[in-house]
Amino acid sequence: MNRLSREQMAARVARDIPEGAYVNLGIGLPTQVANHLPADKEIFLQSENGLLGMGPAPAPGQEDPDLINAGKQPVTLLTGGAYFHHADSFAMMRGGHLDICVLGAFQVSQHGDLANWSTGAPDAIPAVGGAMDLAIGAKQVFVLMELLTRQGQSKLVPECTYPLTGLRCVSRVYTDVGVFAAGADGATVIELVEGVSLEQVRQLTGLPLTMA
Amino acid sequence: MNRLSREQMAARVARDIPEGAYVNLGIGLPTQVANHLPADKEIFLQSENGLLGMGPAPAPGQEDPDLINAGKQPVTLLTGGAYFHHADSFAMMRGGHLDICVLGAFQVSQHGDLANWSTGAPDAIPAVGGAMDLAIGAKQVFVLMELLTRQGQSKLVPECTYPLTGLRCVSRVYTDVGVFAAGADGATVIELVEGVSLEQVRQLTGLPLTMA
Amino acid sequence: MIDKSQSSCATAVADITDGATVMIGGFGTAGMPDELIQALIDHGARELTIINNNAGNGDTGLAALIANKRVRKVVCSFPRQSDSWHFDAAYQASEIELELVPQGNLAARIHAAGSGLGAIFTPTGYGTQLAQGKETREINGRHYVLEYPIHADFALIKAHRGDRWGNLVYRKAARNFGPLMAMAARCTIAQVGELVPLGGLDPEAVVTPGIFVQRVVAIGGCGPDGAARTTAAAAQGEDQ
Amino acid sequence: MIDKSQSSCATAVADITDGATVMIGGFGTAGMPDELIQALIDHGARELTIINNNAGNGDTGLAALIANKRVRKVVCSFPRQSDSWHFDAAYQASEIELELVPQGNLAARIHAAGSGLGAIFTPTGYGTQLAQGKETREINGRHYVLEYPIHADFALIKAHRGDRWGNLVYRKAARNFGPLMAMAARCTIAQVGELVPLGGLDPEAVVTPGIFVQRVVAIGGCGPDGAARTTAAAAQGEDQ
Repeated sequence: MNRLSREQMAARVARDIPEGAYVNLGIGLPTQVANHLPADKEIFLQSENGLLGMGPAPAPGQEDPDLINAGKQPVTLLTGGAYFHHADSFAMMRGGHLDICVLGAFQVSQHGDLANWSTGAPDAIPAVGGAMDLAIGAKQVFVLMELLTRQGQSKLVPECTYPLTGLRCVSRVYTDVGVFAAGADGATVIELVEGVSLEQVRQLTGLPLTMA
Repeated sequence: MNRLSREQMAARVARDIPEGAYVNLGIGLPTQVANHLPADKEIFLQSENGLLGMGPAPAPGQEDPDLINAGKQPVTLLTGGAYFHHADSFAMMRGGHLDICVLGAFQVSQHGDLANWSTGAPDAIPAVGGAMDLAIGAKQVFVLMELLTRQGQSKLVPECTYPLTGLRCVSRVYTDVGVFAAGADGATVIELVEGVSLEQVRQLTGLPLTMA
Repeated sequence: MIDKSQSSCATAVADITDGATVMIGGFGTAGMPDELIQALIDHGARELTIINNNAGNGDTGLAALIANKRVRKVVCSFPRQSDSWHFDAAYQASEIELELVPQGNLAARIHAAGSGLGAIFTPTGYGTQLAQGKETREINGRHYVLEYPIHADFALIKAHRGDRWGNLVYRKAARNFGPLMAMAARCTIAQVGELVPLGGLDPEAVVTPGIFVQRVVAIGGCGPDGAARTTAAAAQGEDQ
Repeated sequence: MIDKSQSSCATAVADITDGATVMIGGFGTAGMPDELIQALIDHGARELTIINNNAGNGDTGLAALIANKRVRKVVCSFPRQSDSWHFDAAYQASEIELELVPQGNLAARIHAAGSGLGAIFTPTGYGTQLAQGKETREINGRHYVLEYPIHADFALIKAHRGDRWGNLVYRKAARNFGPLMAMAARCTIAQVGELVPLGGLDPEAVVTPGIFVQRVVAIGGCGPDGAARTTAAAAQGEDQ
């Protein structure tokens, strides 16, 4: 079956981010979405640790330990950006001021429940960071993930079995085989990668998917 | 009976404000306390509208409409002062960061209840401003008022009859005849103006006052 | 390119509808966005709910809005002033509704709205008339009143300088409620004394980041010519 | 004259007792007050409850405090990192307690403490394990969890510049939790890269006004000589 590379997945999400959007990109693959945003459009990246107007990684040797992103990687600030403290930063999220956040996930339910902070393994050290705030705060929550685990199980599920990050919060799921919408009436298919059939994703997910 | 002038009353309160104190002075007579603070001590005046390190009135012609105090009178900012927004300003009060506020009052109960925002007159337009925040927020609330109304009634009372500003919040009452402490066990006399007797203030107030 | 600057105050307020809830910045006249308010008067929206610390001073700004009978209700902490005659008259004539809120609760409720909180237990007002009928709770030996966020459809605020992304800095005590209201309104319109090029504001000193501001109008543009005033630098290439 | 500057980090942290609750600024290593933490390690206080976004990185700062077994409990949002080995070991050995708080709740609860709120209804965490057993409420169709303020005995924070009244400005993303923690602790101790004379900070750009800061120490003073570093101007008369 035809599948998008991780690079292509990131580029696909980037296509759906309009000019002027205030966007938070989660740690990991979502961070790579920034590399695919069109250079001729102004899109505002927010970082939970107090940046708005976050720019790309600095040139080698130009790293500043005080200028990092949520993943603690060195970044830059665009001309016109601003710094602020954590209460203001999370007010942006929780107060509904962000247009879009892009998050990774362990599981997304057909109704938009998100599980992305814990696998529930008994001896694991839990860590949540800003995931729960982003999940419930942004106007639209996009999940970016491979549809299947390495073991071949669908991560788009009827109900999440992993500990939840937020309830009914995900609007779209961007995967390597297609883009899905989640919602009260269940998941639908927005688009499929060329060569992937509706029947295939129904079988992979076990969900009664229809085209949106 | 010997009585302090309003000027002397303001000066008396000023004597009890130690160096380094963060202080908010209410509108009216309390504002005049600033004129009596010792010039050789650093005392930090806070104004509810977003000033810390408020200085004296500007020289004539130097007024700035953007630099006013809570009473909307022109003021200055000391070197080392700062501006901030209303949430931060009231966090200073409500979060217990102010050492002292000095407020006027219609009535103070022997237990420290304060009534200073409304006489309850049915046709009056109510206005409260920051009085309730100051009353419950500052570590010490000093009231500065004449002991008696123009009609000769004590404003230090067994129980307030006017609408309350705050419960059990006043620690000291500075008046034209003496200084009183209020508290759970009732009011006591801290000092009396020379020539005023304990018996006299007992009669004026109708309270079983004792020396503190 | 994202340019939030507006050609005039009239354009900036054009979609404020009758019955809208409008926050207006300012403490007395400091920080009051007079030109935006005048544009709102000219625009004609009625039955407004206004949130401001006061209820107008003198004959301009919010006072003029009230005098023109555009205000159904005022939410404020301190309406009664020596020069609040327009509000006083409307109130005494029962033409205007008043919700009196202690100033710190006003600030905290606006901040709560901007920050996404559902409600806050605040210490102010407990045991007073202004908390009557409200839920209370004792927490760690102190008494609190449950207060709800105050949201608005629009915020009209005044800042000192702004850029086309909506970043703002204020001037002295004119800052007051501006940064809070910007967070709490669906659409925040800022009048600025000067529109500066992108990068003209120190990123360490920006008080209101652009995410909280939808429209910026330079007050020069509210004068007779109707054109927005910008610095010469802004008119030139700012991204050089 | 009020001078909050301290001669050394050791002096600044000398009264932190065993069992104290200590907020430590920083997001990862940005804004982490390493020199103050080292002074706290040297000082010897034990059984500390630490509030920080993380649980230490590498072998210095908070990680060193944990490695030295001074920490009874960590309240944080994101302990698990590639270089959090000292926390990981202590946690796996059940030598340290963890209270995991979503980052926005952490910020809001610290802010609530500094602002005098009794509790807040926050949207984050509703329906998740991290809200288990907590009071919830539906307000205007949204679900919220009741969360309580987080206070501390001390806050150790890092700022860029400060003055003798305790006014602070920060540097870039090293600001993060510093301004909030300064509000929420009984005693806030700020290490600054530079102690500037009064007036050396723009009053429009002060991020933490001095009322929230009890002690300031220039980090030059935490070096081998033990003397606080100040600018030449600060050493001269600043009130001229």
